[in-house]
Amino acid sequence: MGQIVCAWQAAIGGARGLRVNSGFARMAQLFPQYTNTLARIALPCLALGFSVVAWAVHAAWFSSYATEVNTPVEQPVPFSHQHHVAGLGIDCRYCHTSVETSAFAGLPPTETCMTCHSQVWRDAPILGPVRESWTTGRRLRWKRVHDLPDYVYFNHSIHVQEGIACVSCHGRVDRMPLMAKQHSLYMRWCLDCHRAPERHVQPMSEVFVMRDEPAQAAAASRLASRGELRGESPPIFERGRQAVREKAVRDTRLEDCSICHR
Amino acid sequence: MALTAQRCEQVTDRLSGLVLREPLRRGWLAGFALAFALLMLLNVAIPWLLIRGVGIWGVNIPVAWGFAIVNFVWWIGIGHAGTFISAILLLLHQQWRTSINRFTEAMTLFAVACAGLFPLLHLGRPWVFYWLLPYPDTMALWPQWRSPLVWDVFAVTTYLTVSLIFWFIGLVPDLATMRDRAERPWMRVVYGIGALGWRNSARHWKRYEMAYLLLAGLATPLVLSVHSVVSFDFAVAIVPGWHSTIFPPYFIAGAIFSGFAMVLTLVIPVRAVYGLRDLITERHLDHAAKVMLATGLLVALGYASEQWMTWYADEPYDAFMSHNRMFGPYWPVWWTVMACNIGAAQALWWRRVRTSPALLFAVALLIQIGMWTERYMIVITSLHRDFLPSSWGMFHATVWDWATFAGSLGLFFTLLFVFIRLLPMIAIAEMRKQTTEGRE
Amino acid sequence: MSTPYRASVPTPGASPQWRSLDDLARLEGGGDEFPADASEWPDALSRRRFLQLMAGSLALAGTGACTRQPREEIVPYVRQPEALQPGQPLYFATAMELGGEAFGLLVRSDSGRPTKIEGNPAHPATLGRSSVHMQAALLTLYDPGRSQGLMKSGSPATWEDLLGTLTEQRARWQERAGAGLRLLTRRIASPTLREQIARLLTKYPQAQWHEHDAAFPAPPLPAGLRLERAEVIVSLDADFFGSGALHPRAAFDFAKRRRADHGRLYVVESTPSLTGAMADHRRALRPGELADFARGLARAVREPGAEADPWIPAIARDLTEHRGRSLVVAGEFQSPEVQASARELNEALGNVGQTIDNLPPAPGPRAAALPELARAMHSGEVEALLIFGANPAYDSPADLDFNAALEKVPFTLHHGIYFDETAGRCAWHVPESHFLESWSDARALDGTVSIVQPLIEPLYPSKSAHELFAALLGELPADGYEIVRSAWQQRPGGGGFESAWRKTLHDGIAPQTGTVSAPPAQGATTQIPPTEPAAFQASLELIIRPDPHLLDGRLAENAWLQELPKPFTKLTWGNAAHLSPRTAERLGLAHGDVAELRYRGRTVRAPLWILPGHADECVTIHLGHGRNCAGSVGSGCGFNAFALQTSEAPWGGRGLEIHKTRERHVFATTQEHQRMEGREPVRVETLGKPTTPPAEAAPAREETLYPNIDYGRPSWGMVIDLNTCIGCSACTIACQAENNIPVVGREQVLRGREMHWIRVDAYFAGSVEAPQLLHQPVPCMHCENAPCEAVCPVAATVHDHEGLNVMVYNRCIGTRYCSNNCPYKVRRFNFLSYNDTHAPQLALMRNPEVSVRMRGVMEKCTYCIQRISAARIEAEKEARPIRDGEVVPACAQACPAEAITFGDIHDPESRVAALRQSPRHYALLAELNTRPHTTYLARVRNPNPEIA
Amino acid sequence: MKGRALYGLVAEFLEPERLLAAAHAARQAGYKCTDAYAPYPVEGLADALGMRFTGVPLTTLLFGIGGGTTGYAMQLYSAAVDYPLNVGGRPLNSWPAFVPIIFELTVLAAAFGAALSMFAFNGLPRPHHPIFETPFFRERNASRFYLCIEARDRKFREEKTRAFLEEQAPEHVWEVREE
Repeated sequence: MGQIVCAWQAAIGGARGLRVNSGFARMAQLFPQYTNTLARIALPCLALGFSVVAWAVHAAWFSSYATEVNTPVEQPVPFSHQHHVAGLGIDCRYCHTSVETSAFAGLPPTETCMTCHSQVWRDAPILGPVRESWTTGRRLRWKRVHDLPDYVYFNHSIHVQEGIACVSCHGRVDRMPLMAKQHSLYMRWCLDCHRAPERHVQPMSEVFVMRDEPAQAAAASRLASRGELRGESPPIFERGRQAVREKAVRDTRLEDCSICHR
Repeated sequence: MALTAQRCEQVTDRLSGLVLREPLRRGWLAGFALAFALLMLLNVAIPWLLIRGVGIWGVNIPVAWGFAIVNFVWWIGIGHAGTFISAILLLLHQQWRTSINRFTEAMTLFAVACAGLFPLLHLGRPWVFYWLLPYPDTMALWPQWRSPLVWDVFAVTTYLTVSLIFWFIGLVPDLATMRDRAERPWMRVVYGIGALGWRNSARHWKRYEMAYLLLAGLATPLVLSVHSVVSFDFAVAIVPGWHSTIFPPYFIAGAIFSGFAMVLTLVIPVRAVYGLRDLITERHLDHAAKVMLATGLLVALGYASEQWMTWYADEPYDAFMSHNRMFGPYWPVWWTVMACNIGAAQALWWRRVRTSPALLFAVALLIQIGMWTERYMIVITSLHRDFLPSSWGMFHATVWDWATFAGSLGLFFTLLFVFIRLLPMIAIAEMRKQTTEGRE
Repeated sequence: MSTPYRASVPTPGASPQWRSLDDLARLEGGGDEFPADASEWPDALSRRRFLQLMAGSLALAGTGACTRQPREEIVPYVRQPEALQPGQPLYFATAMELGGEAFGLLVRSDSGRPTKIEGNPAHPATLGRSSVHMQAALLTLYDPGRSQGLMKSGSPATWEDLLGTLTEQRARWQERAGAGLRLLTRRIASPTLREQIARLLTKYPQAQWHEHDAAFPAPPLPAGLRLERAEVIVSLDADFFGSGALHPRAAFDFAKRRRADHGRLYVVESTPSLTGAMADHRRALRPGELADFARGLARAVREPGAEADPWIPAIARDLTEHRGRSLVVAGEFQSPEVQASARELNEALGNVGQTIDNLPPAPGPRAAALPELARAMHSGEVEALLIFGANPAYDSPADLDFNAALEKVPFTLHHGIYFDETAGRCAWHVPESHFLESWSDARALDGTVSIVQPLIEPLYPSKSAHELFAALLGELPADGYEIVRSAWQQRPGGGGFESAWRKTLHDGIAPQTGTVSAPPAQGATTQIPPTEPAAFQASLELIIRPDPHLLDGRLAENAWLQELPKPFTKLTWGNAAHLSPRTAERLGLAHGDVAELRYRGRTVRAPLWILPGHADECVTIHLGHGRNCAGSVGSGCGFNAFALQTSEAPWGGRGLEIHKTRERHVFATTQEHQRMEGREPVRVETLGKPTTPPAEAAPAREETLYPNIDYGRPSWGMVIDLNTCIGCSACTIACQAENNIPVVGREQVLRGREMHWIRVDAYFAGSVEAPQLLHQPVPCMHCENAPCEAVCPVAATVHDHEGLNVMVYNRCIGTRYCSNNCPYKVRRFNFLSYNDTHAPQLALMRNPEVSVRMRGVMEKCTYCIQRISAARIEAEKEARPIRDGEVVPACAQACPAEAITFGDIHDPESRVAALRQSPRHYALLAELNTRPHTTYLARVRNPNPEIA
Repeated sequence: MKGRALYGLVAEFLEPERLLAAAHAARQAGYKCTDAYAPYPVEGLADALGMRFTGVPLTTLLFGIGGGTTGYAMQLYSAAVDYPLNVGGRPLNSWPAFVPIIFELTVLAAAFGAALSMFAFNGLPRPHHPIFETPFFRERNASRFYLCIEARDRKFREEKTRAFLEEQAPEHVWEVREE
């Protein structure tokens, strides 16, 4: 071993430019025993390391940090869907008026808030901004929670018309004190549904109802997430498929680029 | 002392000496400085390109591909000689390859590296180049496998990787020799790591030769495939002057043609400077020149058959295209190509030319210019006048086009100069074998 | 001059077609194929550069995807306007005025921002069609170069300051009864404004009103014409498609007749014009000869006899055979004599009231002309000059020396949308509100009146002409809305005013107005034209015309129009002196030479453009260029033709000399080569003759190695009728407005990087002396076997199930392979960041339904897929198929001649399907078997057997 | 040097023929755990030592086949199954267009197979090895020829083996000890 130590010292010395005596220079073993083990495990380690890094990047991409799933967003007014939807049982369309007719679901004007809050919680401090907006006429500035890239053209009205329930994308809003994304909104996620609408499409009566995605859809997405049942369609989808037929969804087109991108 | 050991000792000592004992020559320094300056030019051109966009080049509609693709094809072509020499000539038992294969393999690697640069740079959005690779992305999308550009990605990376493996395996025994002969311990450690503990064991040698032979067998179709795939970029398209079935063979011939030209332009000065005239002899130059002549004639055949097909098919667009190449606004390009690639190459019929380094050097240079211009002809003069006269246009190269090209030359030569300093440019072990067995 | 095309490449089997020479001119200009001038050097690190640098370094980090975009905000209303629904556009009827005529518009508003202009179907002047000028008006609204504040002698001032000064001025005018008070306007179409002027003139009797409109010496031609009724039309240099402003109505009516029984059009003109290109027989004559021709024609119709010119008796016979169904039109730039001959002919042929109406003049006072004003100013009689909209400092004849005269006027006020040459020389400048920002009204030439209603609050502290006038008169109300409204209240109108007002606003036209035909104007004074001085007899003739797009320069700041290729030459960002090949050869001039034009003692330097089909021995130059005070866009491109204009002969005359200089000019043109090279992209057939079989017929559908993919319904397709397309480029601008297409500037056009998704190709066929002028709009062909798709490495361009060739910008990595492989070269690439993302105004202008493309991605015509999606969604909501005609792309919607038809080619009932059955139907480059969904109908000629 | 386990006896030759002969002899004498060292691959030396097959070609073949199949599977799945897109009317499974990538992946995998198996079967990388303890081995292994009979050989007897080696007329016979 001692020999090795001075081999390295010499190596450093050599690096400093000292010339070392040739007797030493011709020392028998250049590398100590353990370097064999090192060398042997080096290659597998390299391969392993690479795959670990790749996996990590991939995981990060789909992590809730990147997708911001379940991370509530600070709002000027801490509006609670839980209270208004679950508590008071207000229908989605009361505030999101254009959801059935326009691409944009619509955010309520201050007026809408004031219809009630001119009567109830008249001087609750948290409603200060609302009252201020009402009196000054200055608009409220809400933070976007579901923000698609600008090159994606999502249209609420058609999805509602075809029987995609609010919960399918926005989750159980009625359990959210502060609004938070429920899905990554990645293209891959959109395609999951566009490739098999019958897993999510429901009769109109269900669309605005705040209950967990119907059993078949949940089951389906579970199966789908495990990459099973592409194409084939067990009976649990019958209801959905019927709805699809009624709605005449042209599912051949749902995978077209032009459906979302222009 | 017995002959074999003595010869081996001489060869080994001399060749390893080229790296271990060679002083820093002024010629080397000058060359390196020049190459490095050009490399710095590339260092300016690339950031500016990324900041402003490909618009800083002369490309436009209709000529949407410009220098980037010309240079890409040119470099890839040059990258062919190395593998050709080390793989195909190995299978053909051409002893003379031994003196130059290591050097030309290195050349191949660097040329392919330069080539690989351009397709990336010429993208409109280079920062998303990885969309060309298949991986599970958030968009659930894949590359479009029917596009020759995807084939390029695979072909070039494969070619680079395989050449690298081939080159490295060739190096291992020599690295061992360097390890054992280097004076400075730290150098011995460094070479030692590269040598992977090679100890000249007979059993190792056997597997080694087997693997080397297999790699040669693999590299041979590969080298032929790479330029075929590159030629598909054009042959698969419908542009008159691109859409041609003879492109693959004609591109491969051209590649080896220009590759050997580059080999000679490099080897002739090197053998002079490092006094290797006895190892890289007139005989080697002669052989290389003969290969050049042969491939040159193949290229000429390519041109000829292109013309003949145009005439025979009587396809109006092609007819116009070939006429336009000769007499259109870009006529100088076509005539330069003919003069250099067909004209200059004919000088190689004379042994005098083939064996005189100076003349050969000149011819090789001309051929390289000719082959670059040929790619210019194929890419630009085909695009600038295609189907609808209303969309015809012209291409004007900009300063940045030239800067990037010069920069790539800088990259190439910088790598080459470094290689000459750090690694044995002639395969020592193979020379040992040849000097001892070669004489029987 | 002819040497270059003699030396040019002869094509195997080329029909006697030949080429324009700009590519050779470029070669000569650029020398070899690597000219230094094409180099691209870094310029100073401007803010924009810096941002790009940031973007670049991001790119370097390769973190295009890793960076999280900043959190967006949603800002709802406090009180939401009813009718307005976020995400759904609204449409409002309004009108714009040009050359004293009203053009009714329908404007789309996206969340309070006007984003697209269309014609109003109810309006007689537009009939729902539109023109380049109507489309481009949108950019003017958002143009960052607009005048943004009130100025007093070059420094900012307030409206109150002005009011103060005006009260003083009023006092002075009062005591002198308005003596020395002069008013200068362009042609005015607003009744309310005319009333205000009338009030001013009654209040100050001595005051005088002058009218100066360099682009519209007379009202736009077509208003009185009934082209759809005319079977034989003779145009004496009358460009009723393109004179002054392109007139949608003319093209519309003409196309109607063409579709019906084609009819026959003779055009005799000096400079190739859009109208000339549509002619069945076109004759290029210099203005002098043209007058003789007109005289001869009139004579031949009066008493048929021997004529030197074989054309004359033939045309005369054709005319007399179609009494009451024929029409002779003289150009508004022609001498009174030619006008007279035309009038005489129409009366003789009994066309008046049949194919041509005499329109009643607008009510109210008459205005005097500019020369009188200039004289008065020079003689110091003028104390106060109020200029409304006009820009005489630039667009007045040189001999008036208006600028010097302006010095002599103590009080000058300029009201205009730009701070232009005149504004800079006036004491006061008041920014004018754009018509989309202000209330007004406008009268079409047939009397139809529309209300001009704003769609957006003024972007800058600007005033409408009405408001400024109210201030001048010290009247109330001072607010534009009140002014217009009260003016309308005073007019006689049946029923309750409120309902009528609302209805007018909604429909865009006032009920019971318009189509009032006046009695034939009798005894029109045929005055003898000024005889040319003997000195000029032998010399060249100069022809001065307004620019087809920039008019008299009032639109020079509109980048869309600057970059819109001019007819035939496809020239952008500048003008040229046009002359015929033969004349150029005689004078030893080459295309691209810069020459000195000397005309009656004045001189300009102009680059020469050798234009086939131009009359010999005369030179045409266009006004509207060479402005030096037109902002970053308009300043300093082209030369100023007003320098040669004289008030006695404003539209040119004899006495021109050309002196070649050593200098050469490289034109920024979008089409360098105009010979068809025997490839027949445009097919021409002769009426009645059996259709000529195409050179290479398209392979049969089963001739393919690929599976025949059966596109269901709808499968979108487009048919373009080359027989009615007049080549006006309205489609190009409409597309640019609808699809957020950027302008790239002269330097980039020179590099061949223009971005227009639909271009209008121009070809010259036939002999050099009398070429046939052909147009061809070329959008994406949406090929079924698209060559572009197969070569894209990332599937950024693929087919969808509706037969569209879709381009996914956000997937594109910019290899540009698709463009190389596109035989039609309709793909456009963002070589640099062309979209100005920094001017907030332009952000307002953009169509929210279309992605704004970033640097490094390919783009192309999408068939206005945003409109298709909208229609699809509506249809699916109602669970019905999309109706034929429900989807109308911007180009088709704008096309004044309805030459573009769009629809489902697999729907046997649809109009496109029907057109695809026509014997004239053909596909461009069909022999490549790309199976395009955009196809064409061949051009048809109806020659007079007696001629040719 | 004493007190360390004996690794083997090493005979040093100047000529390949001698080594070859010695190797044959050793084999005749029934020595199994032998190895030879030569500055370059000497024809038939490994066979003389009784080396049967290398295993490299087979691995290469398997890797190659593997690469090719993955190549085709990947393209077929992504283009025809996972996201079928109509690309210019081409068939979803445009196998002719898939050939280039299949080929490239075959070659790539095979090349890795050849290289990796060569190193793996050779037990490389192995920077430390007793043979380096042979005196002057480093100076001479690039020019001289060695035959090593390892101590772990069942027939290895130090004196007898040394005697046997001496019979082969080497330059030297070294005894090499493990570290």
